[in-house]
Amino acid sequence: MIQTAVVEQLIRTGRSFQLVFLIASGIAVYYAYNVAKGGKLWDIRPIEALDAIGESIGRCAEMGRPVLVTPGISSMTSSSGGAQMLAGLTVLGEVAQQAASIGVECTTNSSNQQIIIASEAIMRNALTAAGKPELYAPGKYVRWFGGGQFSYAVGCAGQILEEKPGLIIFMGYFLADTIVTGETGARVGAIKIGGTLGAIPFLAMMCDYLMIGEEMFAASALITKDPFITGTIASQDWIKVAATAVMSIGVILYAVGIKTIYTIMGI
Amino acid sequence: MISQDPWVWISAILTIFSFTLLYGDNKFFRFAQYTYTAVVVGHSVVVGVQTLQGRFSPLISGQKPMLLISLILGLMVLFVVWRPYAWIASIPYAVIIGVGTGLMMRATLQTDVIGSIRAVIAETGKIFIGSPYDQFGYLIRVTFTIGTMFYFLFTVFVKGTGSKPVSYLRDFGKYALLIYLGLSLGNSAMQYSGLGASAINRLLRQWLGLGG
Amino acid sequence: MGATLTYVRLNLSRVLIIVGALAALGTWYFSVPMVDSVFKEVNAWQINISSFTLFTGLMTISMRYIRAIQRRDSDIWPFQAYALVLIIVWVLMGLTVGMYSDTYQTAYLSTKITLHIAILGQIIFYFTSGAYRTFRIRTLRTAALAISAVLIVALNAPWVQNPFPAASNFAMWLLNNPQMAASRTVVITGGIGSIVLGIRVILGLEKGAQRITEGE
Amino acid sequence: MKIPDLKSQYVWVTVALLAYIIPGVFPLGTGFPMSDTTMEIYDIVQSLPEGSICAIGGSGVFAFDLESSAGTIPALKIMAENGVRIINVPLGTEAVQYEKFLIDASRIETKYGGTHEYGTDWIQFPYIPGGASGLVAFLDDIHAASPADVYGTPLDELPLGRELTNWEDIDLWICPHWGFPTIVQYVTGERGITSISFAQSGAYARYSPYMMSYPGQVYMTNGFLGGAQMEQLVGMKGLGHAAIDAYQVLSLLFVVFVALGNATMLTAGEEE
Repeated sequence: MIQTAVVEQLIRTGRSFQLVFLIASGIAVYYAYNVAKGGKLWDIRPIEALDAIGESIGRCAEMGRPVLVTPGISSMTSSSGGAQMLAGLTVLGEVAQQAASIGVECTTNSSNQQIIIASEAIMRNALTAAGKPELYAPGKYVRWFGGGQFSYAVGCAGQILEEKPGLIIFMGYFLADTIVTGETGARVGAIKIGGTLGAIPFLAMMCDYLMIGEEMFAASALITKDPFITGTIASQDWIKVAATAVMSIGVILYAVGIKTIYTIMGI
Repeated sequence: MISQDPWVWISAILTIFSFTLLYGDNKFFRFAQYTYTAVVVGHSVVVGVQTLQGRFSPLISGQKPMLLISLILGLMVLFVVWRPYAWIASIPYAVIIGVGTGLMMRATLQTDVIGSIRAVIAETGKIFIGSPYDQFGYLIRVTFTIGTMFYFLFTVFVKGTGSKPVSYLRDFGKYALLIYLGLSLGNSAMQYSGLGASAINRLLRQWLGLGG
Repeated sequence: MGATLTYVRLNLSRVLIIVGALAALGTWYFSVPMVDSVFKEVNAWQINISSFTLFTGLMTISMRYIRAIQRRDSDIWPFQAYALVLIIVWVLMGLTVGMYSDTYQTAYLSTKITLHIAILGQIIFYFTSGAYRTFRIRTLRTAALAISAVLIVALNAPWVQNPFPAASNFAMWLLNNPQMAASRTVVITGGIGSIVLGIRVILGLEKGAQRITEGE
Repeated sequence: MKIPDLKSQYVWVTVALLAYIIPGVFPLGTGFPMSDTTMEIYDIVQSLPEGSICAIGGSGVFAFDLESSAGTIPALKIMAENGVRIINVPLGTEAVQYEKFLIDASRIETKYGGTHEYGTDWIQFPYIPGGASGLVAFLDDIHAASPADVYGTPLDELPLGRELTNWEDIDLWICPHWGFPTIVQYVTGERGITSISFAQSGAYARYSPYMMSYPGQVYMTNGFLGGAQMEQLVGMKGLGHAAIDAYQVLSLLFVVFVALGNATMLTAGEEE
């Protein structure tokens, strides 16, 4: 009894199940990473849009046109957009490095000023990793148009018209701004590849290749081509299978009047 | 009657310049584009200066000496534009990434994951009440949500046992997602159509004095 | 950079990420005053650092414009010169007359807000031409996408709703059920993806975060 | 016969002319159904006695909030006719400009030949920072939360300002912005003041559960349609009507262009 009271005092009400879920997820990721390190390779279903990135960078090299990677309009500390921005920035780094290694210029932009610093660091790092650190200069590859959704949209459209990229990757957090930027991309004949959570309908209309929802997070791991990091995608799947199972059992039990699972999840 | 107000004229000219993007790249659009950027940047600086004043005044008045750490960390990010010492900016940025990640994880887990799963379970109860129209709706909601989960499996049931039936579920999920995309997209047409009306009506009414 | 300095820097960055993330999580799950005060402090750091990032944005934009003006090798440098002057004039005006003065508000309304409304007004044009280009039924996939979009556009329209009042309810049913169900799965799986990405960041496995904090 | 692929510009010119410019100059007068909620809102606004005070406030982004202006402007006209006094309480930075715009656009001020005199019949407060906590502070003690109006004039120097003490002086709250839930929670939920939102269609879909939680106290209209309904009730044709006209044509053009795109593909043979 005393122990329960202490735990109740220690853990905030209504968040115990969430904590257990988080710890279990952490263990799953760490375990999958170690299994991958031990040599296990998983069969991963192909993500068409991810495969298209490599091919399209090659096409840009042939045409002599740059690549534009845009992570969109969120900040790093937003609870709804932060993760998508990070996934977009990971893709930016890999694309910039791959592009630089075959002589293609990669530029980027963002709406939130926080992201400028991250993008500058990523460009600096990617060019160094590609063996071309001398190409980097602050403000050369990263565009900022002030901190507003549509000043970003107009600025990004202007950037597309200016640079005429052969490939545009929309990877991060977006809203209706992608309609303006996507259409401008179509006008300069760019291949458009997109991945996001909330604004997928708009990207579906504007992009040639699409990563729907969570595919973007899988892509941010897969694009690194690091088998150990890729291993963490397996853990992502285990968590989803568990969530689906809990949801399905919860639904069946709830249908016959047993609300146990529903209640436990709210503890 | 056409407006006499110079600000209405500036507003109308900028609107038209902005709309020339529809025609293609041109100098008028460039003018509007750079005006937009400059005003937003200028406004951000005005707001930013006020914010900094408000935030660091307790340091200057000696009320909160701990703010010195924030000030130093803040000044460190400015090094990002100085190539040889740009790495200095990455230290304060680690704080942003760390706190941002923690905040994102706790909110996402509570609302997006656990909250949504609980909502699906609770809706099961409604399958058996209300009109057949509503009941069918709730049934669709629950089955579509669970079915679509299978689309997002990348490593399990890809090959071997269970892969065949799961591939059907994955296909089901794919089409459910496409229907969702189409419906959301189509529904937003109404709002954007109205916003088109508000932009063009400002020109017609305020500037040219036409229409109702 | 010396090896020792690099070592210290990398580990300092890693520690800051871990402390920041665990403090944000810790204060949410546990009721421990010490964790709360650690979070309060690092969160204040984060907010204050963020307010400085604005000035890095201003510096990079100025550097780019000044570089372009010096080179004058493209036809957009006059616009960049104009923008630079406008930024300075705007900041001086804002700091002199104050953000809520009538002058500032009229200027803001006639420029920023006007341009915002204008670009929002253009979305529907891009939307229609995008639909014209994209919704060509080549496969079952494009059929699902195109038919559902056209259906809801029509169901919401007065020319359908006036003769068939039930159309409005059917549109709501489609949005509340099939649409809502799949969008909720995107939220759930996207949420799980975000959490795993967060765990990768804490464990030092997310390449993007590594490039930002550990690069040269 | 091959149908040629249209350049986007042709699509846009057609949309601009048929959906916006022509109906903008010569309104089509598209019919639409009236909703019970809008009727109820109209009755509430109409029944406010002379001298009562209505707060207009919340937070949002100007360009998007224009959708809410369609319903708010007719409401302001009704209140002006009935001698209801108005205080604008902006909880977002752009809300200041937007609320001033609403007063201008409704032409209720004496400088436009209307009935309302600044300071006596209406007041514009400055931005009240702090989100929900800022709103609560304002409701509890108006003079403490905002001792002066947006122009820096002390409230005590304004006739209407002198009358304001706290939330008990407010008879109705209208939210013409995106952020309605904060208003519902603190204005209606905690203090029992009736609240109305001329909600944007996106916000209507998201926040409609709030309407069900407070029957008889919280009211919302749906997007431009709600605006058009309010306009019809006061006998004006504003942005709401223009938006309905535009959607009437645009939805038809949308269907036509998608069909045309498919016809182009089919007649082009083995294209792509």
